Amino acid sequence: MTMASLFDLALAAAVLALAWWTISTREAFAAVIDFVAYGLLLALVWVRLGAVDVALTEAAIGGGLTGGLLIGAAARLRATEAAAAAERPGPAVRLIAAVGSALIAAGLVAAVLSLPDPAPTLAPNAAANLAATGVGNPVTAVLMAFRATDTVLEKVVLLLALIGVWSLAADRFWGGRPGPHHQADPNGALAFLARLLSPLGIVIGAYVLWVSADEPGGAFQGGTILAAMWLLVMMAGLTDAPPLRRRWLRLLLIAGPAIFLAVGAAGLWLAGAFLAYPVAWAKPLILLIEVPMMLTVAVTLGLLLAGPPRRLE
Amino acid sequence: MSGLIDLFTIVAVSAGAFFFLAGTVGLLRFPDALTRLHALTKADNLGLGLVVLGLLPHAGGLLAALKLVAVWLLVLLSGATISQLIARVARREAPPS
Amino acid sequence: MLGPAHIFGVCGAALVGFGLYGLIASPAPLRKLLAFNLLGSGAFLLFGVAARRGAAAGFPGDPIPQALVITGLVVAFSATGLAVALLVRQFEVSGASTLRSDPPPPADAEA
Amino acid sequence: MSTFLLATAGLILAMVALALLRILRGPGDADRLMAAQLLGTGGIAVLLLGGIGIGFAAVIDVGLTLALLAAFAAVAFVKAADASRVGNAAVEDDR
Repeated sequence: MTMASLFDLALAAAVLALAWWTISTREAFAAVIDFVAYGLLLALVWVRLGAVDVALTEAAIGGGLTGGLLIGAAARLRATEAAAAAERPGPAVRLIAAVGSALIAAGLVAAVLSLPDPAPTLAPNAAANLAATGVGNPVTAVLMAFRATDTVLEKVVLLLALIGVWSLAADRFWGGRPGPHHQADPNGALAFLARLLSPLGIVIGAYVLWVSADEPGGAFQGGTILAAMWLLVMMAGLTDAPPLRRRWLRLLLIAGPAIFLAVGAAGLWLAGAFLAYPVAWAKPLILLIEVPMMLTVAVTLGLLLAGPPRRLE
Repeated sequence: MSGLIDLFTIVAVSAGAFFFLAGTVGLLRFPDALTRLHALTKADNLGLGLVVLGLLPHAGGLLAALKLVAVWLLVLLSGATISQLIARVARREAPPS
Repeated sequence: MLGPAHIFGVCGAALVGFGLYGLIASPAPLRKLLAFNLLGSGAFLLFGVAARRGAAAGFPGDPIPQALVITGLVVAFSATGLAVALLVRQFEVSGASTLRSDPPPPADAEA
Repeated sequence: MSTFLLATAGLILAMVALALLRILRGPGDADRLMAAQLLGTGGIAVLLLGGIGIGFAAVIDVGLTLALLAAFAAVAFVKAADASRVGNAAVEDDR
């Protein structure tokens, strides 16, 4: 047994322990903190699996934004927890659930351990066609060129989720500002942090997009960082969430997918297929798509966390 | 020369691990929230700082080394501020008598 | 040979089991949501294991499943965001945070 | 060297996991927030040690991302802890 295997075993044990605590902790508030810790360790697992791009996404989503999203709900629902716990299913149901879940997990273990060797892989195909995309990071090439349809649709899903959230607003608040108005001491510690951290975060977010051509990174990961910085500034009370009826806001929300689709449609007559890029133009086109996409992702994620509009001006 | 660098890494990273140990022990053993917070900040500042210091020669280049230092500075900045916010929560939960 | 693909493959399968159990056994929708995310991340890990085993052509893993996982994470986050908004809205409208179809009138609710 | 870095990473991971017992014991929100904070820092240390230990210098970017997002999550936690105790989402930030 090598040190690497020992480390992997320890990591897997920690991940499983955190997952179990997330389920079994009595208070939702503590469960959410467990879940964020779990997301952090999962980023580490992805590094061990050689998927640094995924680790970056997991760090941004699992470690950060999901935590911010869930903790707000946990705090709001805190008073109802005792009543909810009383509705816990009886021991018989729980036993059946445990046995069924264990059986499914056992089946998956058996499937994982009996995977064919050598494993089927598309990596050689990706490597052979990487040069045509002009980027050096194969995951970026898959996301932006080989399977760009997935990425377009993913952004549309993000937008649909936001529309779904907005549609939960009370009628009279439609088009108003989301979330509470955070009031904080403009000279306090939180405002200090927000003032200092958010410019650094914007630089790092842009950097994460920029390196994605050849290193792990991407528009989504960069956009996540920008969204977190925006929300931080909002929580510090330095700025307020914009009213959702603003034109510029709506424009930003659709800019990313719209440009993506426009470039995709242009591919129909430039390169003969939807979302195909002429080889000489592949890299500039990918950049043209990714830069507005990062802004769109940042605004969409920020508003998704801010929630439905709940006040007028 | 590389032996010397490795020695430097081993000493610095071990010292960093020691501060994480100290932070954990303090978090588990100290009697009230504010003293536990005190123990935690040692792990934040010194533990990660020493680990980063020890990793600098292995980062593979000046840019990567600078980014490593940036990680530490970011954690220092946010850790210091957030500790203060946590202390405020602690005071609200158990006002000093 | 006990490589990361084996260890985290078993780990991912166990996470799916944990998530499934939590989804059934927790009464509060917020906890169900957490469990569902655990289940999803277990499934993503299984993808990651497939990617790792497909390491070839100088890449540490097959980039296609890795890209699929990134897309999956984004979609899972969108769904979580919508679910949280629904939960909070349900609480605002009914004052309850469970999915009982016959909510007791507020006066009879357990203290 | 790789063995040493991975071993230290495992050690820090074990200690930080131990600190998580704090989350379960509580008693107050402040303790839970502290454990989360230690986990953020320790997680970054483990990530850097483990990643550089196996020659993935790209984990430094993951470390940068984690540092920023952990700060965001910690602020969100503190705000939520305040809000749920006082029963008002927009709490005055008294000093």
